[in-house]
Amino acid sequence: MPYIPVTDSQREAMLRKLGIASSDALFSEIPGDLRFPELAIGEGLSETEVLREIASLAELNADADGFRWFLGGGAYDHFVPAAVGALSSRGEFVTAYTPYQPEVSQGTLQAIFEYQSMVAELTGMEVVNASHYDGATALAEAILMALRNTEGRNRILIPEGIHPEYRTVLDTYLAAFDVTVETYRSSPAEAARAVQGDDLAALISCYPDFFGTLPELKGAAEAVHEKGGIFIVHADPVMLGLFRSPGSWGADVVTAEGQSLGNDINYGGPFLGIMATTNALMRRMPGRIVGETVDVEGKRGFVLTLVAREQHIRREKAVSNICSNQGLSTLRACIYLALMGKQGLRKTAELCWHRAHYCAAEIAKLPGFSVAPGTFFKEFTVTLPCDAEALAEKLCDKRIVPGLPLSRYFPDRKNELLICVTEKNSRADIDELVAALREASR
Amino acid sequence: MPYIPVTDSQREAMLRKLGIASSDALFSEIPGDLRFPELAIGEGLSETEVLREIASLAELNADADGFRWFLGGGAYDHFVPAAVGALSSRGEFVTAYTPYQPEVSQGTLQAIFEYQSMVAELTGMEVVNASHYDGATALAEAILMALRNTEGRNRILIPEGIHPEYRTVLDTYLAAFDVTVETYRSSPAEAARAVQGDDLAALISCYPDFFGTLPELKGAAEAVHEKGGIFIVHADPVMLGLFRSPGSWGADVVTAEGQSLGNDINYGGPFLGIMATTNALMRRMPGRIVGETVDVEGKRGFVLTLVAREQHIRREKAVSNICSNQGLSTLRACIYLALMGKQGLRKTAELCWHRAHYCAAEIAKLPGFSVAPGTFFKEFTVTLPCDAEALAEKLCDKRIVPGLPLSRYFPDRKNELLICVTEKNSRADIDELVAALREASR
Amino acid sequence: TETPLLYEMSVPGRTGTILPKLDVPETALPKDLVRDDLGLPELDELSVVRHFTRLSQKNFSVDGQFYPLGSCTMKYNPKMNEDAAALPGFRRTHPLLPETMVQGAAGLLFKLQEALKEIMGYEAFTLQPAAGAQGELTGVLMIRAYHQKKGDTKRVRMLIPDSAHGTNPATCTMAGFVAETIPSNASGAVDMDALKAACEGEKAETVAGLMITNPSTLGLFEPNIREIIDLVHKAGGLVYGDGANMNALMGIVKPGQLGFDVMHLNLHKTFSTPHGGGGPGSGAVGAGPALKDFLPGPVAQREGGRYSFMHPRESIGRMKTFNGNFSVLVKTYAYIRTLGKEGIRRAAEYAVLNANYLKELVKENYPVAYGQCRPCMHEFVASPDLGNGVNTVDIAKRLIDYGFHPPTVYFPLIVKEAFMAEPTETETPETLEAFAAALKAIAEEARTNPEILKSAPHHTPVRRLDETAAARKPVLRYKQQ
Amino acid sequence: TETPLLYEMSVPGRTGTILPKLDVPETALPKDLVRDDLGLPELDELSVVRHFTRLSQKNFSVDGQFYPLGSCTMKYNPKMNEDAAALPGFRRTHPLLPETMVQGAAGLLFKLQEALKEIMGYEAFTLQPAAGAQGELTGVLMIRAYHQKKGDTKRVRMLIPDSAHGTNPATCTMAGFVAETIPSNASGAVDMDALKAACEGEKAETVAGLMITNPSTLGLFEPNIREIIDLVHKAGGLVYGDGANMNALMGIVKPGQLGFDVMHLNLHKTFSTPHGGGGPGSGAVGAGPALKDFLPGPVAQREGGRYSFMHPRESIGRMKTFNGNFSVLVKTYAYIRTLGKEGIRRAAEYAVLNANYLKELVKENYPVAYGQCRPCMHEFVASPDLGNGVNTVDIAKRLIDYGFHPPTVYFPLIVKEAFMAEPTETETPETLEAFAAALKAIAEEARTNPEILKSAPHHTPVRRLDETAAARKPVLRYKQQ
Repeated sequence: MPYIPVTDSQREAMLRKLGIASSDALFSEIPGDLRFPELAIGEGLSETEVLREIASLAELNADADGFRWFLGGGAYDHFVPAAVGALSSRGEFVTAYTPYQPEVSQGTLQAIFEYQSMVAELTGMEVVNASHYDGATALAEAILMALRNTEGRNRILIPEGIHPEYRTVLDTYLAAFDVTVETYRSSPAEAARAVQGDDLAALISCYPDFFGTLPELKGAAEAVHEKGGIFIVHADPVMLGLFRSPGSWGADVVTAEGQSLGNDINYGGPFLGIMATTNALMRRMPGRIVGETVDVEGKRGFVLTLVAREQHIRREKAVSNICSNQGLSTLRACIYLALMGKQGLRKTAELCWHRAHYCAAEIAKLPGFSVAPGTFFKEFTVTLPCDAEALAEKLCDKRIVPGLPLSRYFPDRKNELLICVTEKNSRADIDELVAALREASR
Repeated sequence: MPYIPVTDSQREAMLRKLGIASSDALFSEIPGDLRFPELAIGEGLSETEVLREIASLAELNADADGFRWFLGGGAYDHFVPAAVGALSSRGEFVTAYTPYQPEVSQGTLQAIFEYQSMVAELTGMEVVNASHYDGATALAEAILMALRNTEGRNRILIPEGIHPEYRTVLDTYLAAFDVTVETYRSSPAEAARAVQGDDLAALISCYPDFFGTLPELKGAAEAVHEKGGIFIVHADPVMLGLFRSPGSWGADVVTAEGQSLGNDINYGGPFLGIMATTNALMRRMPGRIVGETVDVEGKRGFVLTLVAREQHIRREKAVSNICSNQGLSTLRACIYLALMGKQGLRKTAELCWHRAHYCAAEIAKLPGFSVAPGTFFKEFTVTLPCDAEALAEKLCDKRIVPGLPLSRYFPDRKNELLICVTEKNSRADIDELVAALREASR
Repeated sequence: TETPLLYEMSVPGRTGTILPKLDVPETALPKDLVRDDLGLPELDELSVVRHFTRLSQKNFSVDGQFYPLGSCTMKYNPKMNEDAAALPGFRRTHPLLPETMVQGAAGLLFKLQEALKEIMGYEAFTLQPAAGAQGELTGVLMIRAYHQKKGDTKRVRMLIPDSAHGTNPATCTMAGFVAETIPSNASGAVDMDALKAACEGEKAETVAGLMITNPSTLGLFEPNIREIIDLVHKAGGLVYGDGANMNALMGIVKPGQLGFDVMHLNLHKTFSTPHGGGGPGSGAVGAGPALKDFLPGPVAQREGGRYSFMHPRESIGRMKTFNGNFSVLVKTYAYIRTLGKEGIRRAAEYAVLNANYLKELVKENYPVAYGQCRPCMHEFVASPDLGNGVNTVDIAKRLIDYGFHPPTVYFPLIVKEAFMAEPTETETPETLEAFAAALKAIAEEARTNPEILKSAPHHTPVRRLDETAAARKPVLRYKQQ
Repeated sequence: TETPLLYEMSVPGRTGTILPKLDVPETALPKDLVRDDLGLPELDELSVVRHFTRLSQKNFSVDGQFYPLGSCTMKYNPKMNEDAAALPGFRRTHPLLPETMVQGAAGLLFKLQEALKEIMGYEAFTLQPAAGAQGELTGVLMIRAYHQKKGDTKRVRMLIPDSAHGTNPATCTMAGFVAETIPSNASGAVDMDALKAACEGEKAETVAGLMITNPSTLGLFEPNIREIIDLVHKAGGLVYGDGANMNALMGIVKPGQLGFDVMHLNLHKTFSTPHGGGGPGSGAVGAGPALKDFLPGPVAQREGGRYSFMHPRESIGRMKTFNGNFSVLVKTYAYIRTLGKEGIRRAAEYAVLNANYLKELVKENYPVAYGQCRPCMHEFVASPDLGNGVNTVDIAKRLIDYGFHPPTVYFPLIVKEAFMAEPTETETPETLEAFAAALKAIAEEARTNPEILKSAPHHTPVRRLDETAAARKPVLRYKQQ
């Protein structure tokens, strides 16, 4: 029997020790009419057969290695150094659990502490937790945190350009709360200033937004704080290798989708929800946190800390119900940031910037094509002279995934394509894309 | 600079410490006219670029996952449990070296000791070394061992059905020795009995031979020993899960190609040369050997032993110049045998046997096809009603690799195909092969 | 020995990656947006490899040690499943591709939904929730939406037995309900009188539902489960099942048939995907007739041989972006295909057998607090009192010296000095016996040398750590001096 | 703690694999051929995983420790190269497929041959030899074939400096030559008078050739190398270069241009493929005009954009089956592409810089025996005398307590208490300094507490092992009682 080491004779000996004739006796309390149902899920298969079946499914999917790839939209094909996979796949990391026993979990604990340290630098914040499920849930929890911190205030301002799936997640998370969620189109500062009354709980800014556009953050924090709200910035962590940190813009809470930091796209998950905040809000923050301490001999060590916020102590009064973290995704991000370092992440961001802008400039030269205005980092919206979905399909046949047709989320925006260029797209790739766009749009 | 951690300022400090202005000074003894040549090998590339280039090469190759696969001929597609790769790829195994310092190499040493133990059982022999480069070089070294052990005797009998590449390797290895290599077609016992004179050094038997055929081993050892020679059996190690061990047939030395035991085909290498022998010949055996001992506290531990045979002690009097082993391939075989165990290896061999015989029986029913007579295990020779190479080409286009056209080695055997069936070929695969053979031969 | 922090090894000018050269014309950077304060460490690749190799060796893990952490189901994580999830067609494919380009991924999700429906007895499943706690939130939000849809807004009371995981009340709060604790009786089961009092008469109309774990966190099957569910249903409430302990029951009974309206699974526990030091997991949720239309989307479906995604009619929305923790789901699917119908049942059977065997081996010194005469399910909760001031924490720390990961301790809260051991079906009797022998030796040490327990562990990279100081003056990141 | 042997954990009836069911009609087995004595152990998958995980943790390795094993070039093995070699198109392809189906593999071999030819200054390369020792045998068999072809059968003397690796004389014997030792002079170089005596006059016509390592095993560049080669050539012999130490010279000088007729490379050393606990490596061999036609086949070639294989005209045959240790060759190719022309040179440069720096740091207590005033190449050989009866073995064992793998000891034989350290270019100055500090502390311990050195190591899974007993009464396998 797969993965069961108890042999038949051992089983007999165990049953004798327990004084029962059959293991069925262990289940006597289960309603007899429902006990031991037949399961219509087929017989067990061998390793070869299972892997062959699953490999045949995997082959039906397009993967980034087989295409010139310009698809982003919240899940990005950044370079993942091979060492990330080699190290994060070590059994001691993969098959451990939450570090409840710190003496035998220093590997996991120190890695999280280092992750917290590096992400604090990256975001320009003081405190980082050990991660959320993904960027969207991190942002949702940041809003809940703001609501807790600004008791009685219930207005949330969200930019119009937020990722549509994020918006749905926020609505789901906020369903049980008495809040007013408003969308704004202006700059964050103007939106905050326009708030009437004293009910602003939080204003969110996306840095950049779903369409790739960067907001004007100058004055935003001041304006939000003036209205008594919390300023939440959701950022692209790779961009922060080059662009000013949300902390430097006065953010109270920073969230981010950390998939880009050393994690594969994985058809959408697991991802990595980054959350960082200020010392002032530290004890309001949900999620696991690792702290430094010393052992009985005075040796440095790491432990889960500030657990008084958490559900296993506070139960219904906990700041959140979250009780795990994306441990392996966090570890991958940690290894990634360690390998990249100061120079590498900057260079990565520079490559994204220059290549994306080269690509946009070349596309803008094509007859009938126009690039959306505004500052962008690696992703930008293009209006085509034709239907984006149809064009994308044509290009996919030529092994180019040209981007995301906006009609995926906005049925009326048929001629728009969201194009993402990363450090993995060479000039030759870009030139191929541009040529293919030209040809397909004729 | 890739993989060089010395920064420019550290380099300066180091040069200062050495009292030199430039590292060029370290190379002053090298003839100036030849120093620092320009290398026409191109600029260094990034990780992304290199992997992309190499992946594009890999994609030009056919691999066993994409085909119904019946190709063997000395390199076999047996099932490799995923745990073999997961464990053998651990950095502590991969990036260690020869266990010269046993106190910090017990992982490698114990694994080799366990390999020796299991291979001893598998082959039915007493002593196993820590491996040779591949089956062919193991066999070559076994012959050299026989020559050393039977000083003055110089006749080597080799079966006609030996793998053609093995034959070439033997000839290369024996080039410098005064030996007579003879080929025999009869049973090994008859061949030994037919030897005139007292110069027989060794008789080799292949169990099975290149064409898949099993020899009659009854009486062989006795006949060889009667003539004063050493009886060497080269065996298929997977077959030994089911078939009598060479030891039980009286072999003095057993060699085998261990690739089938948990190692990938790897386009032909690395493979694993297995060698086992009797206690009597132990100190004549080349190669690394691990032995059990105790430490100063009486605790069990493992060390490289019997080193007095080896080149770093004996220099020109060593039994061989071999000074490494196929460490990782050995480890993979060790993990494979541990996972398979007594039941698994037997079941694997049974699957090979039954499926191969089913396949042969079905092919024998095809008009114009005939299967070579004789007992076989997993590989058998088929005579086709058409050119084998042309037929194989047709089937490859249908994603079936039907086997090895014998013309690869024997230009005049144009209509013969060597077909290999393993536990990885399902009945459906076999039925597909048979149907395709029928159709293609029409 | 201490492993320095990455920052402590950093040397200006180093980098651990090799990036491409810039091959396009430069575009001017917006100067006012560019930072010059990126305080990341600077290391070479080998130093990073060595660092994390060494860190890894400081962990206990299932691959290295027996890890009987109660309620966590630390069973063996098959290596073949890792290979399956690492296939480029899964690892490198994108959730926003057109459905025609991801038929394999969508198909796998569909097949997995079908298998889980069958195993659990539900009409529909979502694979989206990323963890057990998120699965709980999903289930409870669905209950909320159900009552909302009926205009039944008075139903704000969520009943929760006192043995529940802390996530249950916390989730309840996040979903806008008020948690109301139902006590356990002397045998560790739900106190039926208390439950009746909470569900009947006037109180009935404010009952939103019940969150219950079965087997309970005491490792006991809830003997009155059908009655309990009936009571809640009669009050107009719905029952959420916390599936954390399904490793005792898969293939043994279908929770949907027992009457649970909605239930989450911890795929990383029951279906053997690795825990990853805390995640990622997956908290797939199944629902019966009352709630299936409320599941978050997207849900995979098959129409005429093609796979696509749909959003249920009354969907609560979505719990996260895209399609759940997909690579965890691939591992789950591989596991189910490998075990098959017989294997699924056997896994539960042997998990329960192993737990009962271990419970029997240690009962002299480590008696269970509740249900002494009943079989336990996949785990048991002992309440040891070894004397000489030895606490459960001391036993736990001393087990480390013997080479074992300690069980879960001090949970559930209703058991004094709780010691909750879950051996799982993937461990050998020899391992259980060695563990029991260590526990016996520890009981002996408690008599003869309690100090060795109080000061344990002795051979770990660090010894007992000052958790109070850590919380009082939090140091949560490295700071350059 | 001791890790039991697999056999000691075996329980009848267990298996660690899940195999397919038989799906074809059975064929009767030949009863007299079937065995019933297969004595393999019986274990479940988790037990096997745990066993090898634990064993691995008992190893020092480059990924875990500084490993300055002289002459072994234990440099960092880039992880990306492992990914390259693991691609299914390489790992799962077969050497007997038609060339049209393996153009990628053949192309890679061709490109690698070209790169190595360029780096080494040769006209042709074979990638077939599986290890350095096999590369040596290849080269010496080629020399043999060369003389044979010319009918020059009297040439049986192979000259070998006394500092050579033991493989050189052993190889010489395997190729049917008689090894003749050439002594070193006081500065560690080849004694030119002795060489002349061996090559000139009557003796000239029996000279088959010279096997020489440069830099020598003393870590010194052979200052008279051109003169040496000339002497041998003038005698009618050929010169074989042992390329074990090419990490000092790649990109610095091309051995082919120095006049070596044939040379092997240890790709697992110089080109950074991992050593795997002893292998597999690769001993690729390059040849100049005299010997290129004698290389073993097959050699990859390009004709009109297609890749194929050929056997050189005077080929000695083949050294092993198929095409060499292909997956090692993939890693080598990835390494060369990553470094490029500048990187190749820099690697050698920094390897030499690091070695000189370390030599300088430790010279007080660990002076080199030869060439004190000359720069060393990629390694140096010290001859420590710390007093109080402390031997090099004690220093080595004590280094383990400090967390370092010891250097190579007691080789070369011509240096008393030899201590041969090769730091490689992939280590940081901080690591070298920490290593030097440990050596300094050890020198101090030798004065104050020699016993701690004699009894080292102290914190390893096992302590000093009785190697004499192991060899006297060999226990080479587990035997069931």
